[in-house]
Amino acid sequence: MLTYLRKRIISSALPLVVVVVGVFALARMTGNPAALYLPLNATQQMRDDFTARNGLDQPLLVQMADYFGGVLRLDFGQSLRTGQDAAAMALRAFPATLQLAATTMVLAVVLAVIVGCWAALKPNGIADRISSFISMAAASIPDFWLAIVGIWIFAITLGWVPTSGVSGASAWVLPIATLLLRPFGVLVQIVRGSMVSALSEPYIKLARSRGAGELRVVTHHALRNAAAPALTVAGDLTVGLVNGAVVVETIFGWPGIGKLMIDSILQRDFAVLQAAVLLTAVAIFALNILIDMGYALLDARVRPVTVKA
Amino acid sequence: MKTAADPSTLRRTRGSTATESQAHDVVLQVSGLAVDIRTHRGTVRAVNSVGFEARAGETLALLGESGCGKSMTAKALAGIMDPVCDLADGQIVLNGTDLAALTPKERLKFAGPELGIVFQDALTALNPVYTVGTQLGEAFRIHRGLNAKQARAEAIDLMKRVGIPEPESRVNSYPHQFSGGMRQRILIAMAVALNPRLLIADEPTTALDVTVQAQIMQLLRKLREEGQMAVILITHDLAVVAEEADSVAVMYAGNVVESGPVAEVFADPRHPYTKGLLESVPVHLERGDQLKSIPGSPPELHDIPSGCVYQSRCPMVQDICRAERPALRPAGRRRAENGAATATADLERTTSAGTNDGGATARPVRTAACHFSEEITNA
Amino acid sequence: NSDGAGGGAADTVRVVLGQEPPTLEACESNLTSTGVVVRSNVTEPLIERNPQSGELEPKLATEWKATSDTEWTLKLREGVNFQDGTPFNAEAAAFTIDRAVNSKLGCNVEGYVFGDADLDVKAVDATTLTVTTPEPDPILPLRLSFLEVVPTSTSTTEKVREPIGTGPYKIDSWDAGQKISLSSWDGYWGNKPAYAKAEYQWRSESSVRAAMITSGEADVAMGLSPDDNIGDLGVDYPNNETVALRMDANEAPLNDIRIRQAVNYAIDKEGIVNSLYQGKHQVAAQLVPEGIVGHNDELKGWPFDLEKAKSLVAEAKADGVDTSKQISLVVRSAQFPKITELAQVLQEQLSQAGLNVKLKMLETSQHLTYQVRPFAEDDGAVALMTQHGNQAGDAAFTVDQYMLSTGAQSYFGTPEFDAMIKKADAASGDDRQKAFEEIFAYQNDKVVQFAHISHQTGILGKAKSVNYTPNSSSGDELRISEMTPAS
Amino acid sequence: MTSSLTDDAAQEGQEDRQPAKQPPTRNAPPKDGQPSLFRLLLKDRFATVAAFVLLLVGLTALVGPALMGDLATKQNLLFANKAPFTMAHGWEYFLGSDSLGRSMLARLVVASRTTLSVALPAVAVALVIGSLWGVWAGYHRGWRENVSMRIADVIMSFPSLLLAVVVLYVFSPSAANIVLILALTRIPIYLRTARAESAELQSRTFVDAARTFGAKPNAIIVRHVIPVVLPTLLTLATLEFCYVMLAESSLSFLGIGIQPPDVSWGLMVSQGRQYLQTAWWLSIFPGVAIVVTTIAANVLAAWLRIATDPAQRWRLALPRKRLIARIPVKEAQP
Amino acid sequence: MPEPLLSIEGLTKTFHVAKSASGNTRLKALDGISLTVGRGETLGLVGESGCGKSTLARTLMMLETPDEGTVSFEGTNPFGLKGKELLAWRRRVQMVFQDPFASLNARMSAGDIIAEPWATHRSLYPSSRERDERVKELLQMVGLRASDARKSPQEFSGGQRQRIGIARALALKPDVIILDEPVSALDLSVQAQVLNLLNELQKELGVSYIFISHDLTVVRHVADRVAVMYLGRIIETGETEEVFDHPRHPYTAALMSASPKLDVSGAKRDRIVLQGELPSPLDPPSGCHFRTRCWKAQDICAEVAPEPQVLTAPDGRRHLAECHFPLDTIKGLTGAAAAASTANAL
Ligand SMILES: Nc1ncnc2c1ncn2[C@@H]1O[C@H](COP(=O)(O)OP(=O)(O)OP(=O)(O)O)[C@@H](O)[C@H]1O
Ligand SMILES: Nc1ncnc2c1ncn2[C@@H]1O[C@H](COP(=O)(O)OP(=O)(O)OP(=O)(O)O)[C@@H](O)[C@H]1O
Ligand SMILES: [Mg+2]
Ligand SMILES: [Mg+2]
Repeated sequence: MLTYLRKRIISSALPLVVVVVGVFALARMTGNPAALYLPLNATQQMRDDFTARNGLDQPLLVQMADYFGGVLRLDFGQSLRTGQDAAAMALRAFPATLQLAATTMVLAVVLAVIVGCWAALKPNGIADRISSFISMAAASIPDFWLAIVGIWIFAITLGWVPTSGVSGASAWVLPIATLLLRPFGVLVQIVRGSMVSALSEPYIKLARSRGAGELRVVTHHALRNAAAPALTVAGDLTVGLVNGAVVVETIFGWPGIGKLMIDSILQRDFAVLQAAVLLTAVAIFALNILIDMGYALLDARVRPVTVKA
Repeated sequence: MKTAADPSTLRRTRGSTATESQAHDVVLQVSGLAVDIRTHRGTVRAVNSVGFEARAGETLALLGESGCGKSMTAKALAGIMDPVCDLADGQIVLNGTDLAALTPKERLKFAGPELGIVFQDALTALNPVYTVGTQLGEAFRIHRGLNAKQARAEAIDLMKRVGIPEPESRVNSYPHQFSGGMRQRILIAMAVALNPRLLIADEPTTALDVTVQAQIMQLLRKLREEGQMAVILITHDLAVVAEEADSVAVMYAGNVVESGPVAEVFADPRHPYTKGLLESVPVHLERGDQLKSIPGSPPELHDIPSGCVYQSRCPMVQDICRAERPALRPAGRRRAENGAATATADLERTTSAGTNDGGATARPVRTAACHFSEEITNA
Repeated sequence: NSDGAGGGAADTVRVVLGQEPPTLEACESNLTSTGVVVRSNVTEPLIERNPQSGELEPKLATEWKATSDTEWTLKLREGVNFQDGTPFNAEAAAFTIDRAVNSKLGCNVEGYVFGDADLDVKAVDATTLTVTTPEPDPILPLRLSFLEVVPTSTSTTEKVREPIGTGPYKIDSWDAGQKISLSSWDGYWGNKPAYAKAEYQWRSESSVRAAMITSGEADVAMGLSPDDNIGDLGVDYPNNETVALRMDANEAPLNDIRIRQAVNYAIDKEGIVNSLYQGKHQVAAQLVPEGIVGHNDELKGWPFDLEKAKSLVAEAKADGVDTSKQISLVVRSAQFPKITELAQVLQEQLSQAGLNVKLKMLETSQHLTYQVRPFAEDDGAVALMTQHGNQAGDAAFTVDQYMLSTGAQSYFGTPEFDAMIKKADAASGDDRQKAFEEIFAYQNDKVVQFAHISHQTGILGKAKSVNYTPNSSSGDELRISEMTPAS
Repeated sequence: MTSSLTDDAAQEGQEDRQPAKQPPTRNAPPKDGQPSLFRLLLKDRFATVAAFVLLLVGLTALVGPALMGDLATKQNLLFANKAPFTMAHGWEYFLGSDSLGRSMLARLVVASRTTLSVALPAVAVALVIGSLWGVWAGYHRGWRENVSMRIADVIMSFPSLLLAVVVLYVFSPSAANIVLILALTRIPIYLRTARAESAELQSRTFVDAARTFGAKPNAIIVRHVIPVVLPTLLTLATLEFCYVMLAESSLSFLGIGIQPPDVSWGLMVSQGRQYLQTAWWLSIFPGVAIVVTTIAANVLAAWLRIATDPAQRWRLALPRKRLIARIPVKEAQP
Repeated sequence: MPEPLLSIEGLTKTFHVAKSASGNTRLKALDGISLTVGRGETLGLVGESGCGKSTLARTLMMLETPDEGTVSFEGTNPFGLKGKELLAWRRRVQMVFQDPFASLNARMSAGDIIAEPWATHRSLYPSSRERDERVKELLQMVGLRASDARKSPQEFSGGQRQRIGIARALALKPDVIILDEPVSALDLSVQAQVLNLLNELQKELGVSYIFISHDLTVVRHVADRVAVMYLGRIIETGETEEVFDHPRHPYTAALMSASPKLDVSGAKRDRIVLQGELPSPLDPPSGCHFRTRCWKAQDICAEVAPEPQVLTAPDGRRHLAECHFPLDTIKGLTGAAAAASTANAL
């Protein structure tokens, strides 16, 4: 397992570098940030000073070499906007997103498993139709729209939860509900699909022939087999969440990495952007490795040390 | 239904031949079994008024070509049919209880302790994500309420019983870590875990090599003798039937076309289909000789002809075959009246010494569903 | 409805902003998002401009006068301490000016109010300060009102995220991404403010900010939109911002003044103000609203006259101007409420007049390349929507940038016009007022670089529990000390 | 290369988790005369409705804008935010008017074209590139596969917003560029699926058979791999179509999507959100349009997935009644 | 013996797989295989699952590249060929696959499947009319109707599908057809049909077959010569009758004995039931691979791998076997079985 992990980490390193190089180059294509940071009536002199101060006058390759040199010394540069250490800003924002994404995914998975199994028990039955309708609708509602409607109904009209912010457990309700919707909708369909096929596998018949009841068949025999496709999709959805929680973070004032990223993009705050992207990419690669280990946990067949049949 | 497998026929058979004390021999009595499948072209009958009985300590072979309804019959017996299949008719009397009349929930109580089933495909019938120990122990957990540790101990015992070496360490292995033969042993172990009265083995060796097949058959024989189980062996391998079974029911297109003691049926088939099958085996032939094969293929389920099911391939087909479906009637001579046949039967029954006590009278009559069964000549 | 998380204790006023301040550095407090927290709360300037009257008032300096053409002398307040306990004196004031204006720090305020000019600052004694400008500068005191005073212990090599000032509040904590807390400082030289604490949060959606007021999670919300439907919890205030189209007269067809006039005629300002902004804005006739030195009361907005616009276009066309050439209407997304709607209205109305207008919605950074020199190369005429807020109260801050032919945000001008502006800049008193009034009239008459649309009105959300009357500078300088609990 | 095998096995684990396609067994569904797709469609009421909805949306996008003329752009500031469901102001205002007094109905119709002309090409481009690439990588395996998967990883963990901003900055914000971005960022989805399927297919016997004739890899890919992979990918594309519509509206929310005066459903929702409390119809109607289209596409995709899978097709063909019964409960024998 | 058309010499194929329990990653699927096939001859290849039969077939079809050894087809080694020559070679050697369901693309019609080889070998039947004609001929040749060309594989039964597979193999008019378990997926009655067909085709076209099967009854019926494989090695070869009647290798004997016989005469049969499993090909036993299951094994079997030796039967017929202790032909089966039971009892 350890050698496998090591191998995975090494093989992830190159893509990581590619991601950062790509971000680096792309970011610089968006133009000189001087205008954003200097007063509108700034003189050319001031612009040049700014550009030189931030090393933006160097050729791209030199800038990149500088940057990677810094990265090796764990110096990710400073934010143009706040003057803070870019890595520190990214690290500070990251947990918020991670908590949000993790809670959301856990809930989405749990709910999707329940609903998906319920639907799969009787394919094409009433429950199946209802749940597939709900899940499809859930997966196709624009999230920002839902967020605002949610605030309107639950925070303003009903006053059950705060509109936004991060204080207190009740503040999590709306952001999570908003984020939850799509993963939930997608996962229900995946779980249902793989449960239906798992339930038609011969080993399910075998379990029934041993006298296993319906509940046992579902929870003990089918679910674990159906889990792998759901895991794959859940992984992709989590990546989507980490990468795309911007909307929710923006609306609910959640100080996460998504918001940080979009702010740094719009503010051409390159160092922060790079740090945030790097961090996210590392997290995504780690997640992929975790998911692979999840497969191995679920199913002995995919454990790295086995003879390929 | 006027087939010989009707309850009335059976009752008559038993009443005339068996005393009260011999009745316990019959573990399973199936009569008039019919299974419908709903397809997009309407409902088709995959199994049609099938009847047979299985006796303790004996092996009944269900023989037939692919798709003739063998597995469907087995699944109907075990109560694990696909959702599109319905049990349309019939009785499945296992030790005096008609399983067909029970609700699915009630049936669960029988699955395991009374009736075990070994599946056709050992590769997929084991749950790939659990250790074999867990799966072997499950029956004990469900029916005996054992805890995980006890169940594991039972699993190890079972693995010993079916001859898996080093059960203590292999109990924690996963199905994919076993060879096909071992997996089949595990499946068998699972089926016999609770010492059921009836064991259904659906093509337990089809996917296996001959050397392994021989091992598995040996094991089945051993278990049958130990537990005095009734075994229903499903196969399409004539040779396996000849070597392993006491009696045979030959199925064609969802119907039983001939049944009786193996030796009699094989030595003197009373149905052209059985005869055709026997002749397509390449033995006693010079290399390069033309094999006698049955032309054509079995009818589709949705257009099984109204007359004899075998009419389209039968060399002796007559108008009556197209008009009227022959019932399963007693055919051939009773063994007791035929010295040669008795001799073969005795020889053939190499293993089940105890079952023949009741004498030849306890055995079912030979039956065949052919209008011209008496006219079949066997060289 | 007080179950809002964050527990609105009675002695805390909770403010919700549109964005998190990037920093609280005092020398960047001309940035709206920084200033709104820092100015007059944490730090204070030497001189302060009264947003209502436009007059300069003493703050840390008690009096000031020009001691020569280029030199100003300021008398400083005594008995004032910084929040770290060190005394405020001329040295600190000089330090502040040096740090902001003469250092390599690259302070935003330097560029914003002082340009390239370095100031010569001298602490004559503990309470006297002289400032010498390279050129005569009649509005130096006004410029100084942008400098927030910090103690000499403040770093001169790095910007400071959490400054120490002399203000009524000191920074308690800054929970990055979440909130900033201020608490009132006992050692404040002036009156103790009513609220012991202030808490700032930020939400970028104006509807969410409004919702926070409605649900009681915040007491004051900045920058609401008329459609946030906040009812009587919304308080209007003139926010000094003026919206206008700036036209590039270097490119056809805008290079013909008739076309630029046609643009002015084609825009239905009344309609826009009344329909889009529910009558809260005012039709504009110049770049600065009332209350700014130089505002010309006489000027009336261009009448909406589509026929006239059409005929001007036709006329120009007849004279060989290629009126079918595309004009890019460059707009910054989300710059102010309903800007997209406004942009679409403008596009539609200009098209009605017979012009070929293409709407270009851009994000800030891209928009800036059109807004300030050096201008983006665009192969065509550009009409840029600009929102200008003159926070200084003097038209010079507007005119130098927007109307000088070399102005940072000006496409073009004429030599006479430039001369007029130069003259006005150097004037003071009533002359100054007159000179600028003329400039605004002249632009509408002869230059027509701008099509003015409206003077905006800001909406501030305010919970019932707070007494506060916003003024034109509230958007940049939200004085917590002016707020009192209503009970 | 030894090392990569383990890696492969793991990869395999990751991507090939779709329930393994069973080789058609001898119990395969009845042969001959598969009912035609259309008849199957009619049999499923939900799928029929879905197909109808999609057809309607498609038609609207195709001919609607022409029918609406300039209604969608004609402003009337004095007639802003009029409530829907009244014919009092004429049919064109049946769905109300927007904040500039334009007909909601007309705008919805016009927006449908933009929405589709972003979503469809984006999906199509990603589908074609991703699928061909994935099929190629999966067929050849080895380094081609590894490199491709790493590239997919890179794209997946790349902030698509940055890409959007860059493209919009370097080029101009236009529907075409949004298509480009959405297509680029969604390529890995197809790439992975196509790779997994193709890697599995290339070991199938009929592919081996083709090799024994000496057929070239590309010929085999075209003849044997693509036709088999296509239904799966098309189903995926249908789902992606929904995703892309949502992504487009999210871009609009962040101000980097479709730009006025163009109008898409996503943009309408995004801009209407400010009026939620004063004029709900501005965002609800386009939202409903998105949801309905998406659900219809989903339903149809689910149906298509089954209908094109020979091993599952029977499910559709079944008479619906009594599907629920697993083991019929028999009446007690008299 | 007819003149050899195809001869194989020392063919070795190693697969690299994930680690086994013992840390081995090299799986020797073929371990020095030598064989010859004569023109018009049928060579039967038998052995347990996993012993390398299919690998041999695939290697011969160049679907795998061997590590060592040579293949010679009328004197040329196909592994050196490129381009046109390779295509020409491919035309002459064809294969019928084990699974009639998996080897036909379900999305093509029977006609297209049969015509598929010509898409590569265009010169064979350049015009589409010729191709259509030829497809019909082939269909008829394998006992299907010309009108079946338009049907898709799902519409055929297993036996019919296998016929399509055979027709496809015949499409290029090959000299050798490798049949990898062509009938094991088929029902008895259908199996007979296919065997008859193969037989007729051979008579008619004079092709050679390499017939892979684990059904000894079938092999006995079709093969002129048989080769018995065990863990990647050929352990016994010879003429069919000779090998079947006088197996010399204990494994062959066990195999013969284990296969069930349809014998209703009731003669009681002693059977050798081998104990233990086929060892993993990743970790084959040292010396003689079969020794772990062999009742005759002695110490030397673990140390030295037996060389093939020529054994002569009393009637003068000879065949090759790889065993240190070849069975005595005179004792025959019964003796072997008796020995086996004693061994098992120990
Ligand atoms: N779920 C199902 N849906 C539709 N038809 C089915 C289903 N299961 C089985 N059948 C059909 O029922 C018939 C009987 O099938 P069954 O599995 O009993 O055959 P079998 O005799 O066991 O064949 P084999 O030897 O191939 O196992 C076949 O024609 C098969 O196609
Ligand atoms: N591509 C491969 N990679 C790794 N191992 C392989 C590969 N192909 C075959 N093997 C291994 O080589 C050995 C021989 O396999 P082969 O398929 O030739 O056996 P076989 O005799 O044809 O068996 P069967 O009767 O089951 O078809 C087996 O152990 C198999 O696992
Ligand atoms: Mg079966
Ligand atoms: Mg094989």
